[in-house]
Amino acid sequence: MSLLSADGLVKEFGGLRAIDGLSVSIDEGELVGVMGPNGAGKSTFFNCVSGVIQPDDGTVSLNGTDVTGDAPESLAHRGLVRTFQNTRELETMTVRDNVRLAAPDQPGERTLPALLRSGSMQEREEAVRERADELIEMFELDHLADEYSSNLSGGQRKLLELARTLMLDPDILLLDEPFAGVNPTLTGEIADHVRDLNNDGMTVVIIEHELETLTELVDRLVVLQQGQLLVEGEPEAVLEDERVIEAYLGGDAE
Amino acid sequence: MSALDRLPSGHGDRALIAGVVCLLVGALFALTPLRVQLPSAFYVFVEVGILFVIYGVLVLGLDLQYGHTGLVNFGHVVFFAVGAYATAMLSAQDTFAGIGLGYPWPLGLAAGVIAAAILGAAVSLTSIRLRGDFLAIVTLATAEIFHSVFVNFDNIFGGNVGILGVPRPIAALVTDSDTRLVATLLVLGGVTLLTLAIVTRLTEAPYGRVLRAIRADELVTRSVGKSTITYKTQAFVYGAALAGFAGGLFALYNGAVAPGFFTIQVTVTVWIGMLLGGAANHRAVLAGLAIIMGLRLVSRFALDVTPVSGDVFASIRLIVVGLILVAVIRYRPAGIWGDPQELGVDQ
Amino acid sequence: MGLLQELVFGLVTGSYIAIAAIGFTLIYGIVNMINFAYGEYISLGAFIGFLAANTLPGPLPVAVVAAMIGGGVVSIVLARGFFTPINQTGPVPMLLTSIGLGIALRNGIRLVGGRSARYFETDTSTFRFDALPDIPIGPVDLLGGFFVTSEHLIVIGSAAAVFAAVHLLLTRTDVGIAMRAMGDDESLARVRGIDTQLIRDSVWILAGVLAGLAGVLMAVQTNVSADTGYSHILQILSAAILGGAGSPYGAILGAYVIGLVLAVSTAFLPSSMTGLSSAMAFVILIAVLLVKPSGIAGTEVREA
Amino acid sequence: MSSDITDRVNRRAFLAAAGGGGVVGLSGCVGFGGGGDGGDGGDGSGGDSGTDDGSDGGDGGSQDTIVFGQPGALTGSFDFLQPGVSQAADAAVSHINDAGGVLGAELELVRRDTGVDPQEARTVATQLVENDDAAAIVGLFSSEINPLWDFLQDLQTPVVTPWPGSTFLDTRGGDKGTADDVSDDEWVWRTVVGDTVHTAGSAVYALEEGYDTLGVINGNTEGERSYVEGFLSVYEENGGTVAERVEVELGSSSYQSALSRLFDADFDAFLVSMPQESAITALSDWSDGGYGRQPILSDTLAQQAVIDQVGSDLHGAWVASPGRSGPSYDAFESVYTEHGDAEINGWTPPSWDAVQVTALAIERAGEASPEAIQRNLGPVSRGEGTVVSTFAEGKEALANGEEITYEGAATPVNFTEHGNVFGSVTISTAESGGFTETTEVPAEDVREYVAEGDY
Repeated sequence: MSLLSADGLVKEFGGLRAIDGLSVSIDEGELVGVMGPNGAGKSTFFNCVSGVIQPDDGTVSLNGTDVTGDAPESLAHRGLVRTFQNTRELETMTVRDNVRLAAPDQPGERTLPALLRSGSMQEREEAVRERADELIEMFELDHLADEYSSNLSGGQRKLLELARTLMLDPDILLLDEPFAGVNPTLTGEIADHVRDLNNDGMTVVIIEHELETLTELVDRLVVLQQGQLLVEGEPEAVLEDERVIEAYLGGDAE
Repeated sequence: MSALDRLPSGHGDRALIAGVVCLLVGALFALTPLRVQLPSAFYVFVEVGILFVIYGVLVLGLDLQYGHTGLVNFGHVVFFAVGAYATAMLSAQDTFAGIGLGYPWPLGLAAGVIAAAILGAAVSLTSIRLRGDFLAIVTLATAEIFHSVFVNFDNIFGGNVGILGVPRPIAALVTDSDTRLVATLLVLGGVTLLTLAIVTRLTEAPYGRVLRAIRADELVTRSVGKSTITYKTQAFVYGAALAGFAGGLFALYNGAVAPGFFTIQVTVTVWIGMLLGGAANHRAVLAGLAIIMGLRLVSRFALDVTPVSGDVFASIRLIVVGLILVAVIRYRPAGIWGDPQELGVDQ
Repeated sequence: MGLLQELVFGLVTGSYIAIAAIGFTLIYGIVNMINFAYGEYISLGAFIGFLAANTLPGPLPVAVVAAMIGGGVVSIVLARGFFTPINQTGPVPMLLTSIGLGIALRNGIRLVGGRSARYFETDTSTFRFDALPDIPIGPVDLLGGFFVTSEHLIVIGSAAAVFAAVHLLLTRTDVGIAMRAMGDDESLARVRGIDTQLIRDSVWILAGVLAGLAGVLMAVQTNVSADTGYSHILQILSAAILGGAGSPYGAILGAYVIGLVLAVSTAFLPSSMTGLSSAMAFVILIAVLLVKPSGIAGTEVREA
Repeated sequence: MSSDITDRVNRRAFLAAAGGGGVVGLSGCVGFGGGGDGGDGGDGSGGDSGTDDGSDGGDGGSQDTIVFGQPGALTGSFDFLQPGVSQAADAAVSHINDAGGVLGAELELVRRDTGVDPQEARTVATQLVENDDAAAIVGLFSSEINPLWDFLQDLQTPVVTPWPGSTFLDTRGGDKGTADDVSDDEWVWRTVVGDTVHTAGSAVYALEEGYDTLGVINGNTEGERSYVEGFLSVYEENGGTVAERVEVELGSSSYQSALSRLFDADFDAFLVSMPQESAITALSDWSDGGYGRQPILSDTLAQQAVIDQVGSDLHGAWVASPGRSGPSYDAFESVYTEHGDAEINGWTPPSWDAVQVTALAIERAGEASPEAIQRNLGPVSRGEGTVVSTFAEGKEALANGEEITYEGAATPVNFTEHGNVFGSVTISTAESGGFTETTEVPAEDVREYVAEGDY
């Protein structure tokens, strides 16, 4: 059974169909790459399955449950977490708070325990703190932990965003261009993290332009064009597909 | 290190202790024959000080809404007014106009808080999804509607006369005017400090982290699993309830409410105070409010040394107040004690 | 009570509001701010017009032109001094700045202009149409006789002229087309090589000119004082948002809705509630924002 | 490693500063009980409770200046009325100083702006009494007095004001007829005729002229409502009927809808109670609409500007004002006109009276303490003594050991037990040149319509 599946998704913006009857299915434990020229509908696809926008038609199901149109927060509770194409740090908060925020089940996020400083809140906060520091260390951001995230470089932001999503311990992670604007060393690092996570059993879907890194990384590639599925399959096979070459050359020539 | 050490604490607890001390000392003056002598030149400062601590509760609620959560409430006075009217109408003994039910004042105060919270819930349920500046307009319009309603339905709200004959619990206990003023300041100041302690606890806890995350980026906050609408609604209702509480205290201090006490001037004053001190920092917003209210008071004394006539001076005072607001936003957008990075503004 | 007569009154009130609301909404659309000081622009326009009427020779239209020019100058100077430098800070700081500026300007006008109201010297003729038949339905008369005054006609005529001029400006001139493009999508407009600062300045001037005109018209009907414009700002704002903030056509529509609501609610509300007519305008505003947050014709204002 | 993320240096610094300031502030103003009289004896002003009044009053005789505080509408919705009131008060002060001052001390008037905002008024009243050492307050509007009633009683300083018409004050204020006993006193006195009185005069006149049915249009603020209600209570009691009443918001650009509603009803005359600016708009609309019928205007509208702006349609409209010319109007007017050219309105002569009668109370008391003034306001106004029309005359009479009774510029200033005054009511009719007095209803006649003890 597939973990995440989109069936016949349609989304129009001002008469223009950003995605048009798109069906994609992701199995548990897979590491899938999504590619396609600009305007192919990759981010719209992510936005639809992560609840950021409502599809006009079609269904999204997660673990066999219909979650079409569910809010991002409820999808996060169901184990689906995403990052954003242009990193969206909580710039007015520190690196540490960015990560801590994402922890689920915090009693201290409810009014009464917060006011009473209940024991359960303090225990959980302690655990959250430890886990957050662990992740921050894992991504080598520990020297920046008390900095405002607005002071981070582009690559560091990508790392922070990754750390933040991991705080939720998701079943399925949607990464929107995690390598864009990141230097080669850091790209390798991020890719290693992603591979490790996948090896540990996390399902990962990546949108990426950086073809080389992507094809090395993923088990399967999904290529979109004009809001529709063009080709999907093993990375090598897909890259040699004539339709893909044409689409990409066309896309690049734009 | 124990878990307790690692939790941010301190400020809130200090405020808590200070608040309790103020209340106890205030109660001492109110309940025992102990008396205070106050130089009469200080009266006006204590008077304005009492108003300051009442507005302090207002600005703390507003800061919870705007400073922490980013909700632009430009009709804050309406919650203050509704709290005051509810308290007054329930507890007034012998009002000249409108309704006075004569129930005990604690009941009235509770009703004031609840009424303001209900109005806050109604506004937020309908409008919390609106973009910042439109929420400002809806709240402003709500305040105008209620102002008209208070003025117009004089059989219920007493029209422009308002509700008179509201009990004054402290004044009822202390007959000596010096002691009464000081006791009032201490008791109400203690209440404000307790409010400060409460909001500090709330915002230093993970709860506050979620609120600040909403202000920073609501979508991200949702995508990490926080139900932002719930938090925004709560923050709005809490702010409204605090304003209602302040309104109730005001009614019980002044002994009367009237539309003239609840004009847009109140909203403007607490907004300027909050921005001047630095939003999202509880003690800073109180300090900012103290500065603006202090400036307005001190400027009254400046009349004696300025070479202009009283009416010219009155206009100049208001021009200066307006320009202070403009200058703060332009040159110190994070306020005096606010952190520009925390507020996401260029200094 | 003739409904037709109320329609005439609503049309007149709507016309005052509409002229100002167009300027207000253009600022909103292009500069992306709610300008609370706009009422003071109107008051300044009224004062300039009043000064011109008493110093310049010639009839009232000369004063109107002076007020429009003066309004434009005032608007661009204030924009350059107060709003352009903080253009990038977002709508809320700009709204707050305009509130501060409004307080300062209003009291500045009071300081310089004095406290008492002044009046334009005008003559008014009244035209009556009494021959129309009544069509009573219950207490309401759907037709009935009515009258208009020369002042009414001038106001409605000015409004119509303004609508035509603004329409031509926005559809036939480069500046106007650029304004519309910028209102739709500022970054796109910049990519296409539109000088956005120039367009913003043009909008400030246009809004000031409209405020000048609205100021004189309001002052002729009421009086010239520091509160001439301020007392109408909430109605103007309601009209602009009702119609869909940023849309001049929506603002016109919104203004007439407000005008009619004011007239009809005064005429038909129970007599204990007639003092609530402007609150009715706000109730309608809130209702519209809740049912259709984009206004009658405009863009989405909900965030999530 | 510090985990206290919210603690940054600037906050600490602030806390220290604020905390320190608070402690200094407290220790500066709080001293414990009994023995600390010395610190406070110097200013000699009121506000202290009556328990230690002896030490307060003693300073009166030796003062160089005596201060009256005047809260005023220097900004806000009634600021256009302030110039006349200010000028009258200033004229009275200079008249008093020309006569050698009060108790030999120079009288000084401190005027501060309230913007007709009760909150500001509270601050201003405190400041005037406690900081400017005002012995009495000669200002405050209805909309300030009513919600501050308890506060003003606590203040224990006489408020002698020319402004409020509110019926609220009909049974509140004054010395309750017991001049020497201040325990039952309510510290507010007004030198202007209450709405109850002159509206009664106006209503009676309307009925006498045969206007049995009435339409009413009024603003929804306190003054306007109070006026209309005063008028209607007498009008309806004496056989008049109200066909339609429309309340309107002030400051609108047009009142046509309200007028068309009003004039749909059938009545003989219509009563307009609105502030001047809105009334001009409304009456111009009335004139444009050609509605006709007899206009009756509220007293605030007896202004040249109203006729000028509305035009000839208004000719024949009449206004019942509190008699502008009390027994010593001429004495007032001659001094007043030397001090400027502010237009005289209905509150101008009462402002003169407020300063005069308060100064006379001090002169009779021999001291300038608030309580002494409160005790003497009754005796100098309602007694059987020598009739005086100015402070100068009164001072002379008092020096001769006589009792006096002040006859004012606006009214005879015979304070009732509730601190109110009666006056004649003048009916003025609008003509091309202005409002001309046509009839005068004497105070005694008006008094018939107001029950004893209810005013």
